[in-house]
Amino acid sequence: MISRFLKSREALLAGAIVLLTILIAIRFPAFVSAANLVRVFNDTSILIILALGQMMVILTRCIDLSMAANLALSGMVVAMLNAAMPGIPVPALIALAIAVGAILGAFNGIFVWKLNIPPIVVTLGTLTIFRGLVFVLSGGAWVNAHQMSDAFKAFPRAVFFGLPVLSWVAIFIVVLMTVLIGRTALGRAFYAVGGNPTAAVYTGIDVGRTRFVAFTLAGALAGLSGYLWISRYAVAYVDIAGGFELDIIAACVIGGISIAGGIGSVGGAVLGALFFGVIKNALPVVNISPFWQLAISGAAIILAVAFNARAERRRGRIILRQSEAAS
Amino acid sequence: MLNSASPAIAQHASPLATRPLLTLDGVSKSFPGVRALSEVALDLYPGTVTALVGENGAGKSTLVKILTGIYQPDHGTITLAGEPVSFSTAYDAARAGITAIHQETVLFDELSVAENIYLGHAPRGRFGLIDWKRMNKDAAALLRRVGADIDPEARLRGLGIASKHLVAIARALSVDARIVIMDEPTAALSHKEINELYELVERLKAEGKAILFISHKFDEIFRIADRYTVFRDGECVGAGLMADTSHNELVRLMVGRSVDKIFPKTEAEIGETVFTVSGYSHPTEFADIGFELRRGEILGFYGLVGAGRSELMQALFGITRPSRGAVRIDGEVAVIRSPAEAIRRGIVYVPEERGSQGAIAGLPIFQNVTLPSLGKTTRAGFLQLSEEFRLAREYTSRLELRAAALDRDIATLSGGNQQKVVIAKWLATKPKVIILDEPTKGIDIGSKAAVHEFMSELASEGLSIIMVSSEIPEVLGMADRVIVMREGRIAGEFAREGLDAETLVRAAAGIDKVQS
Amino acid sequence: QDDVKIALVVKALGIGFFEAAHEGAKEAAEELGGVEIIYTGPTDTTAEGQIEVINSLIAQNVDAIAVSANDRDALVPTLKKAMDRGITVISWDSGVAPEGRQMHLNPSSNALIGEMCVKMAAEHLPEGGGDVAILSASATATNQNIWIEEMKKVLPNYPGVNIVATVYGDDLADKSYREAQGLIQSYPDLKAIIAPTSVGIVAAAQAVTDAGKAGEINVTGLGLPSEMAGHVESGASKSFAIWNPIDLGYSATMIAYNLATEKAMAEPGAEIPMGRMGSVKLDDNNEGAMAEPFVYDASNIDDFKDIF
Amino acid sequence: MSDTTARAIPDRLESRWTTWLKSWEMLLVGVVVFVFAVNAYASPYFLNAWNLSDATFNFTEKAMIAMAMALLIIAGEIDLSVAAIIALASTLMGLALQYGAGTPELVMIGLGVGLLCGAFNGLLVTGLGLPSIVVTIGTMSLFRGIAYIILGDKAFTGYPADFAFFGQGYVWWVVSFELVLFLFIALIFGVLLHATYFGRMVYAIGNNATGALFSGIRVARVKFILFLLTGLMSGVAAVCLTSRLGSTRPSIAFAWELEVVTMVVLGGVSILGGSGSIPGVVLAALIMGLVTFGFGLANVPGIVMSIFIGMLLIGVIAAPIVWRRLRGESVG
Ligand SMILES: Nc1ncnc2c1ncn2[C@@H]1O[C@H](COP(=O)(O)OP(=O)(O)OP(=O)(O)O)[C@@H](O)[C@H]1O
Ligand SMILES: Nc1ncnc2c1ncn2[C@@H]1O[C@H](COP(=O)(O)OP(=O)(O)OP(=O)(O)O)[C@@H](O)[C@H]1O
Ligand SMILES: [Mg+2]
Ligand SMILES: [Mg+2]
Repeated sequence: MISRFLKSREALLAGAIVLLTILIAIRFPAFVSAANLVRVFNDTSILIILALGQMMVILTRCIDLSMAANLALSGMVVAMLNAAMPGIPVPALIALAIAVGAILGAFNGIFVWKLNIPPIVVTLGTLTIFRGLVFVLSGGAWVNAHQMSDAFKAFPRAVFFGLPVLSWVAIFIVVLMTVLIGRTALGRAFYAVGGNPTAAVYTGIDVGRTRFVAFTLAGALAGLSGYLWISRYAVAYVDIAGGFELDIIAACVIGGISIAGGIGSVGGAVLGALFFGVIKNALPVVNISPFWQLAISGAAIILAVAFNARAERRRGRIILRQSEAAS
Repeated sequence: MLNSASPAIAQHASPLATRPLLTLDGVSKSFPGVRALSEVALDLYPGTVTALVGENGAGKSTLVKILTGIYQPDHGTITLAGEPVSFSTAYDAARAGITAIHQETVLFDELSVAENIYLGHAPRGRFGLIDWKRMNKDAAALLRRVGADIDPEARLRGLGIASKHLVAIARALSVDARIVIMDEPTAALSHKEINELYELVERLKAEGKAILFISHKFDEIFRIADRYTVFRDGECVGAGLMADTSHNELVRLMVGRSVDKIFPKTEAEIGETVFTVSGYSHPTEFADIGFELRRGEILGFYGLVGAGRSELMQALFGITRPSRGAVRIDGEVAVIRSPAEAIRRGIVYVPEERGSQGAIAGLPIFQNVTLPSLGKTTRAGFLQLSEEFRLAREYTSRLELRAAALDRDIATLSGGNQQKVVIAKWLATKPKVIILDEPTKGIDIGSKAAVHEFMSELASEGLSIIMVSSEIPEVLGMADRVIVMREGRIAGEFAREGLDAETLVRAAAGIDKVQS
Repeated sequence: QDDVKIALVVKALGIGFFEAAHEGAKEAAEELGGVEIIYTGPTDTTAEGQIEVINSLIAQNVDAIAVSANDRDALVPTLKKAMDRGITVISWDSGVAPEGRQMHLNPSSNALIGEMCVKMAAEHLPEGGGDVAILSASATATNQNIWIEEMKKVLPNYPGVNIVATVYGDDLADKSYREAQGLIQSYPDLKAIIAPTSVGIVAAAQAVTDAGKAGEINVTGLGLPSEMAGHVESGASKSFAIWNPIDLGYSATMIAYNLATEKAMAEPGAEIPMGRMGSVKLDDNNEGAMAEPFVYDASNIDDFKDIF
Repeated sequence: MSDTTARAIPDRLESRWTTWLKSWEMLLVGVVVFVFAVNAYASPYFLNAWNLSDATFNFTEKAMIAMAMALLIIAGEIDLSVAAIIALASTLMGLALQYGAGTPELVMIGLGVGLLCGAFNGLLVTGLGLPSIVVTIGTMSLFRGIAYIILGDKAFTGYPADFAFFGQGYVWWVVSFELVLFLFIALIFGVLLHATYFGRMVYAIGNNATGALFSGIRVARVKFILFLLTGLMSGVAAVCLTSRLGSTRPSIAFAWELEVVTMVVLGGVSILGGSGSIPGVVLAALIMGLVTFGFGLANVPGIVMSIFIGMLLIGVIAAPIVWRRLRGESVG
């Protein structure tokens, strides 16, 4: 068990993150203070949630480019609703954000399921459509901090046992996903559908519907992230999380989730996101110009994918093994 | 028709059970361009092994897929224990108590052995969550039952093909089924594992399960089956008790004509050595391969599935690199690093996997034919369509291709006709040596004869042919000389005269040390 | 007689500041009569986007274009083309290089803005001064860089102000927030953050509040009263400044109108009337300043927060 | 004819003319005519030579890249780093400018950087066998990241006057150099894809890469060349765009990759590889240019146009499928 973990991608990635943190800590001990680590985790929470959503989709051999746009649209819907009717309780708004996100995700899923359109085309289209709808909905206007109710803004910030609710939500989602992916038929179906779609049919799994469910769940997580994002930064506008879809995919790739489907783990996605989080937060601290960040994450993606591909490279079946051993 | 072997008569004659557990009636299934099954009938009795025999492409696997809910029949009825049933997914069939070991291993490389066995019906624990511990334990028990020494927590990816097959068998047994279907379960197994499988079948029989057993191996059928049903070209042409039939009668039912006509081997004049392979080795797939091939000769390669024949041929064709060894063409040493180079040297390869390696679905027929010869049909890199059509017409008409037009997508053709296009594609390069890997695998009987006839014709025109085949009759019928491979090595070489099936099987399975 | 068509091209649609400028433009149009305002801009702050927009304005044969540029140089060729086709081109807020416009209207003089920022920070520093950091917008924004330069020029007059870092939030809320967090983290003695950008100042104030440092670290700079009201109330920001964007839009429109109808000429030394805002005097670069920035604090914020 | 046998198979079922009439390209021609007509009706400014000429600048640079991208996608790969290559090429051109490079050197550098970046992508994909979509998401960050490291908050300006010709010059009357260059590139790629050995290999690889390899095609080499071409076209676009803007910032051409891919897919190229045509992509570029320009004349914000483009993308791909469904044909 333990030795199996030590040999896994997750262990390697975890090691890389620890090493990176230690290196930073040598020069800036404050970086590893409990408070700062909590801050880094909190800052990465939304990326973790989104990466877990994207992971489900990628596991089924699909891809969702529209997650960030979905986040913006669901976020804008609840922000505007909150601004217009501050009386609506926050839990209802959170539920609404999740529902809107799920509907948008289902919209992607239905095209993939019923019309068999390649996911990349569908979500490339919905990426611009969702983003455009945010503009149409808001008329391009911002929803500012003072227009949001205090309860709306307070939720992700409230601290329990030393951690903000935002972090708790991420932890909750991680636990939920661990159970879903590891212990339910649906979770295992994601692996089956992505790993070998033909064999999945032989097993009685409806490939299209499983993909649809993955898109819907990913959409729901994007919706949740939409609320968390705007309440955390206390502002909503058309461009929020612009370009974030690629960060999400990058976190998955760094976390060892194979773009070809069927390979990946919750731990990998979380670590992939954390890797991003540490880098993003460390750069200003170690006084490297923020302009380096993009290049560093690019290099990390390339290294990660090259590394994972090497680990995945089929060892070839060895016909000669038995006879070699015999002689 | 031979439908006189109707359920009524069979039932009457059965000493084993009185009422069939499962009855199929008038079941038909068509694919674009192929009628895979037409109006077939089949009965399965509890505690009885029914053998389903028929040539490649007779529709056996299609029937299995219908019974397991993967395909839906175009029409016809399925009656299970007196109730009419219909399955829309594999899950429905499993719930009704039908389980199958499919011909192709349909498993998941990235998942663990235990999960491959239990995917879709994993044991549940608290809150309805999957109970991994119990799953691993149950899987271990099942694997012991099929006589496999495999760690249930291992990833499937690392297993060999035989082990994978055992996992597939374990998966079939993991469902509490009344009907167990086995589609060529022994094709990838070794002698010892085959015997264990036979014992398992006996046990299942004793438990009162109805078993449908599909196999091309006659000795096997006569050993374990109680009844038989024969398919030919998608039709049911006979059924009855094994005790009432003979080897010859089954063959006659299967083939529908006398056997030697299918392999129209004409004696070609065998000339000088064209192609020599010596000490050819690969780190993991094959070792110390050496043979010669002469002009006008058909050299057969026989072996069990997974013996490494395809790997060897692909290395000769430049797809993979050997670690050691040399190839001579017309006495000259040739280093072949890529298929392009092999083609230039006059060696071509008709691959086993027609769908993924041979035909390029999406391209029209004529473009498939001209693809490796484009150097000849282009001028300064520019395409000459009329020249391409001319070339395609020339070679496809030699093979008597049937198609609506040459600009149709090759995917619209039937399997046999696709194979003809693939062969035409290679002939158009005017090769010296042509390697045919399972040239008649999965193609219909008419095309099969055409391919065989054509092979003879090519040989008599002076072409040298290597024919990889797992079908003993084909090897015996067509080859001038046969090399048998086992576990990546040559296990024997035999001349045509006096060669029989038994010798080949023994050499392939390594039962006796056979001297060549 | 057709309406005079004046296009107000902004950095990006949806930004509160520019929406307010639009209001001012409409006010000017009403006052003038016979003026049609086209309010437009790209969706995100890119030069390419603005060029597309300007191309379609040229095609529509507008009479004047007043642009707040995303890129000082990249717009020049397109704007030159516009001028070649007889369209009056001015820049306002964020300028265009001289060859790409007839004149540029600064909201205020850069020197005044720079000094105001430092002064606001200095006023609320504890005895003996303290560390101050700058959170700028996109690193490429012309006006931001000029103001930062101006701030550095007046530093000798404010010995207590110790500038420790300049970071860039790219006018993105999340990036600015993270940069501000980084500042709070890396400089434990930080006493003030100057953010001369309306996006940055809000994000910084939010970051300070979330870090529990409201009242300890003073966030100041340039911001909109509507967006900053909450933070002034919470004490995260003691004071901040801005010119009135309504006035800015109004003035730009007035100038564009006067130039397009040839009621005035844009040349060094010229004085161009801007209705109720008086007139602007052009310097050697054909640039002029509208007015002094205006300081908002707890005493007056409530009067303005619902206006812009 | 001598080789006609009794059961001869005809070469073609329908004349090439009929095939063309039923093709995707005809559908796109229809859309072009429709959009053109609507624009002409809706705006008095539309039918004006200068305005139409200006409108072409909205798409020519992206369309140049789309030509190469079409081949790459037909071959079953994708390059999402094209916009980042523009940024890097433009930045290095600007850097060279600081060291006194003249127009010829600048052009050489722009094209050279494009080629190098393409080679880097190609090497990672064909040499290490990595999935191109992930590799190019990585290089997209890397290339643009390097541009940011070099430029930071600065900008390179002051390109020589004769350099402006590539992005701002006119060849004849309203016909811009960029438009002519684009048409020339389209012609080259059209011939390359549809009339040469190389093009045939591209289709074969896209339909079945293993099958192509088994047919003696050097798959890795062809794919590498396609990445090179895509890089080169990005370099060409970088020269044109830099010349048109007269300045370089690291955010140049931001998010263009998605527009380029949209153009290619709208042009009827299957994202799964194996089919598509250059005329289709040219028409798609025209449609996107006309739609943007038409909306622009009505002062509709760009983001609303993008909703329309997004719907167009999904709509044109879904329409034939829905149509076949409605007619009761099965879908593969
Ligand atoms: N999915 C499919 N699409 C098109 N044709 C098919 C499909 N599946 C099977 N066929 C065709 O149906 C016919 C029957 O195939 P089937 O696999 O049932 O044969 P089989 O009897 O199992 O042969 P073998 O002994 O080789 O396994 C063949 O001609 C085959 O090509
Ligand atoms: N361990 C394995 N895992 C997956 N596939 C395997 C494995 N072993 C063999 N195969 C597949 O089984 C088939 C037969 O293997 P191979 O071609 O090497 O042997 P062969 O002697 O040529 O057998 P055949 O008679 O099928 O041609 C191949 O398609 C190969 O991919
Ligand atoms: Mg079969
Ligand atoms: Mg084989």
